[in-house]
Amino acid sequence: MISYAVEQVSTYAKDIDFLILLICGLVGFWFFVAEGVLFFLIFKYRAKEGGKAAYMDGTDPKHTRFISWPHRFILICDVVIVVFAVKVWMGVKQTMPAPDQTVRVVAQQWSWSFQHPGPDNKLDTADDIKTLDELHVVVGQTVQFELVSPDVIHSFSVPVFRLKQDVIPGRAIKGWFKTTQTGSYDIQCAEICGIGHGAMVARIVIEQPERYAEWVAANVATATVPPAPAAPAPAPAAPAPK
Amino acid sequence: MSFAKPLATLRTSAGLPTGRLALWWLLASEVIIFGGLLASYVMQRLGHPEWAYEAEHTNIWFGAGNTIILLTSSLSAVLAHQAAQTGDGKKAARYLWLTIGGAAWFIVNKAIEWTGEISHGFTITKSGFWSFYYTAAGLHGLHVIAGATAMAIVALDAAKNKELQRVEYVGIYWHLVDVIWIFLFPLLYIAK
Amino acid sequence: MSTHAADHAHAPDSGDEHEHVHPPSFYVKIWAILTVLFAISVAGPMLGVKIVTILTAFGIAIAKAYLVCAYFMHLNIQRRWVVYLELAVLGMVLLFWFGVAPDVMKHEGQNWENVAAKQAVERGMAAHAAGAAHADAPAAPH
Amino acid sequence: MTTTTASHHADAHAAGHAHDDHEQSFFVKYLWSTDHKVIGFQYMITGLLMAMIGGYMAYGFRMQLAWPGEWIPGVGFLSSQQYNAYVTTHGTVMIFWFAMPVLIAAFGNWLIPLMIGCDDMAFPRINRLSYQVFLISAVVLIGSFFVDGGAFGGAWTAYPPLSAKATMNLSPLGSTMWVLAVALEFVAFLLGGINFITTAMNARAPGMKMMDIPIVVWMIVVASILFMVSVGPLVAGAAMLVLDQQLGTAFYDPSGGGDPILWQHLFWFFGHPEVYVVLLPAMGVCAEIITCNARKKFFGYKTLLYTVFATGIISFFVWAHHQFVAGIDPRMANVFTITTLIISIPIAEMIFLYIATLAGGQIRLNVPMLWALSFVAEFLLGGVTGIFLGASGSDIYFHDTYFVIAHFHYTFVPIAVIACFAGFTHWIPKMTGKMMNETLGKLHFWTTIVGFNLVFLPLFITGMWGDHRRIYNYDHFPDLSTQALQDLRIASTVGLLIMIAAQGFFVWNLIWTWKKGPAAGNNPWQGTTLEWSTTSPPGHGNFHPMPTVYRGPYEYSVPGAEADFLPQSQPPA
Repeated sequence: MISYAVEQVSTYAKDIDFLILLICGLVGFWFFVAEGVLFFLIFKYRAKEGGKAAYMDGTDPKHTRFISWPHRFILICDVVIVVFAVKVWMGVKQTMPAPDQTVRVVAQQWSWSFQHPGPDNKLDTADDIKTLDELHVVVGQTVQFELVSPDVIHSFSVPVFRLKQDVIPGRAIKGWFKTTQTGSYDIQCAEICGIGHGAMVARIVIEQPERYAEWVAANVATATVPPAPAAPAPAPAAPAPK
Repeated sequence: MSFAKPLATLRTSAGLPTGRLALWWLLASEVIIFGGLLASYVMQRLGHPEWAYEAEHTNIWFGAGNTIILLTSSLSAVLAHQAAQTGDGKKAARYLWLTIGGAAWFIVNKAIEWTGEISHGFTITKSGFWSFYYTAAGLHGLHVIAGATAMAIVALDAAKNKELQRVEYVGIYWHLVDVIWIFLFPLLYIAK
Repeated sequence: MSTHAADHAHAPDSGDEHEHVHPPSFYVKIWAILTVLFAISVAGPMLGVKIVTILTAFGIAIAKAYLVCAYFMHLNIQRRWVVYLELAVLGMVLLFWFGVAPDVMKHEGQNWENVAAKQAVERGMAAHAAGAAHADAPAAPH
Repeated sequence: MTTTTASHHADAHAAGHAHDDHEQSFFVKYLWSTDHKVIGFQYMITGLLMAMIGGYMAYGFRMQLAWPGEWIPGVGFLSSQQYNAYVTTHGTVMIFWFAMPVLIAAFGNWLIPLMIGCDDMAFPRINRLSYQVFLISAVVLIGSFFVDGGAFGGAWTAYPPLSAKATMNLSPLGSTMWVLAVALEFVAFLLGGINFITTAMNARAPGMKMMDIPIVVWMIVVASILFMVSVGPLVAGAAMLVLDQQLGTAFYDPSGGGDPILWQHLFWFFGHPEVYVVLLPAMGVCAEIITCNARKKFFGYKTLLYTVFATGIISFFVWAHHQFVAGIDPRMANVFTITTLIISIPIAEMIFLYIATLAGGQIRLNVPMLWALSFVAEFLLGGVTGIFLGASGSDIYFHDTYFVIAHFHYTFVPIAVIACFAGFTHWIPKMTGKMMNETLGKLHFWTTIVGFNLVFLPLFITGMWGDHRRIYNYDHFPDLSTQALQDLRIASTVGLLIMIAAQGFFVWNLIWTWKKGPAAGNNPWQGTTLEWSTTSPPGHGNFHPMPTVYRGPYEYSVPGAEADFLPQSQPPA
């Protein structure tokens, strides 16, 4: 349904799509049943010359069972949805698989900057590669990201991953994804962040390991100035721009 | 402007006078306004141990003095109600004016206290504690002023033996202002 | 026009306290109790024991609030649902507290960390330590 | 029964005052009145005017989305700052200045005193004050468009630090005026709400027991209670936000030790019950219309009340489902998923009861009934799509996409527009004494419904395909600037143009009704509730003499009775 227009590029994309499809089936069934009954009743009981309406107050079990039984089924549907929703949620947001690579995502008004770990695959070292509006990852690797913002709330949204997480200034929020195919896709800001919100877009470039290595090699030479202290600063994510 | 009370005001299907009924609902909304503010304060306070050092700079004696003023003014408010119950509007009005005096004294105390604190650099922007301190106490102070104004209006009527049931209503409102302070006092002054 | 008269006309179903006119001395007694409680709440922290401070400050605040609500506001002879109404509203405040505290009171949780708040705490503690080293240290905060 | 005698005593007491203010000037009669019917009209007219403003905003930004960057007739070029301001104001206006005043305040003012059989609200002057404060709040909001920096553009949720710092939202005055306007509006509705609750509790006609109160009155009262209990923390929060904006405190500013998440909680603790605050009166309005036009008792009056109470209580436990991906602890999301799906149970029960009420009826498809039935039909779609958003797993994808927009417009348009027109067409004969035109009414109904579905059905699809909210130009997003998506956006805009044009029929109908509407008579719909037993329009004091209630509110088609309806105030034979 969604994959028709938006590819599934992360490992959990198909879980989320399945959950959506499941909910769609369950609530779709109830929706069409309810609408069907509604229109049928409107048609069947339209006013007729000399007709008289029934007098019932809705306490007779003969009548209320038409409501109470569907109601129990709805309860069961709810339980099914909760179970699957929580399962998907825990898989996406509450687990943290061991990462192959860690990146830092800085969302600011109104662009994205990304801090790649560089050749040594460690963040906050001298060979980090910082890019603007372009995130490079290796296909098939588990990437852990850390979201920080120096100004207002943004939201890190990658539709092809089915992933979304708000970036809260002052907080460092972690998440993960594991890509399944190469390509280049949108990263969008999904939380209003000021006048440039409508243009706050970046691209994620998912590459084969060789291409990624080439990219790293080409960029590490021109990498930005090394961060001042070798020891990790108490908070690299320090928000407060003075 | 003459205003004839409609029948709707006089009916009592729920079993208590309309004014008092509305007042309980008003109190409920006040409780949740202050409740939301104080809940926000308490959770931040528990998360920020350094606020305790800021709280040391509050003057417990001003807080204590204001507590005793409000407790006593609550007594005079309830005595006004008692007088109104016995139909003595003049006495009720006198007690109400006494309560208003308490409110005025409270505000004067507050003004002196805040002037001192602000002049020592403890302004509303100094830290989170002071922001909450001024916001909570300020919101409470607005209620003190509003309550005193309402009492003045009621006292003028009560002195002419009119609308005596209102003496009870402003009294209840005043007790709420008192109760809020009873919680603000330990939250802002004592807990350090 | 006197509504008061109308009120009295159907006093039987308009709350009961019209039949419970306490003498002024009753209220003065309550006030005296309140004053004593108040004195304890101010004296409590002077012992400098944290648990005593918490108990005297907030336990006594609740006791005082109960006395004022019950006897000054006459909630003790008010219709019961009024008491339940106010308690339900307090319950909502608690609900709010428990819903929000995991995010705001705590400075870290699953996969997130409130860096700014931790820094603020550190800054505040450091500033205090520096200040305490300067002047004669006041009694350690509880 | 002492209450009855007491009330009769009071009735006699007030009778002398019923007619002491004749010969009023225009100002006193229409702008300074304490009469609940006039205040109801004030709220209704102000609400509809504000809806026009909100609709104009919608027109502006939908045109921009369909044809980005082009000159828009009647608006001009829309900058991204203006676009944000339009989006923000549209949301704020439609909820706080259209849905609430029309559904709670206008219908509450019109119906509560009439339906419970008394002459006015319990506190007429507070009622007037409430409207005046509301009017000021509307003026402040509109005024924010004309100050330096323009209107606030940080979305109706106003998440700080964007809303708190002028350096970030670039509207130093507009943002503060927005908060003040919203806070004033809250004050107005707190005053109004306490008035509604007190009136319905205390001012009922003799003989009207709790279970004889018409459903719409119950609903407005429960909605007022929900509003009152939920809005408190946000009132405090708004004060804190203004201090952040103007004095530079740091309640929500992380660099000063504050926490932006706190506002989100304060806001949604109010924001979610707010949905039910406007939903319940709308459902009440439709319940009245459906029972009357199906000529049938409501199916399960008490069951409905229980589901309403259950909904009201559970609605306080679900707020954080708006924040699943907004930075709350992920463990909390599981709790809120469960509570959110629980709330579907009473809501589904409510809808079932409405549908069941139709079974065995004699359904008259007049204009109010068409609106009321379409409310149920359309709201169903809004309701079921909410499950996608309440379930945490799928909300990761759907959060802040156009799917959300389509979902909540399928709840809010039935609530604010459809139920508003349902109630308006049902009760305007009572309030003005004139019948509206059925043909124009049906034209208005069908064009509006077609337009409405054309606006929002495509948005479900664009949302599923990844369109995010509050973006003024999708050309910047390579994945979103496809022709298929753009066609859907254009379809949606065309739908909006149809929906706006459809309101021409409504205006035409109003003018027709005003000029040559036939007299309505006391009871044009053969209703049973008390308002139909007095004159149309009701005079000052509403009832002469005051009614006494003998039976429940929906005694239609009672076996053995002559007419197919038994008014509440008709003494037993």
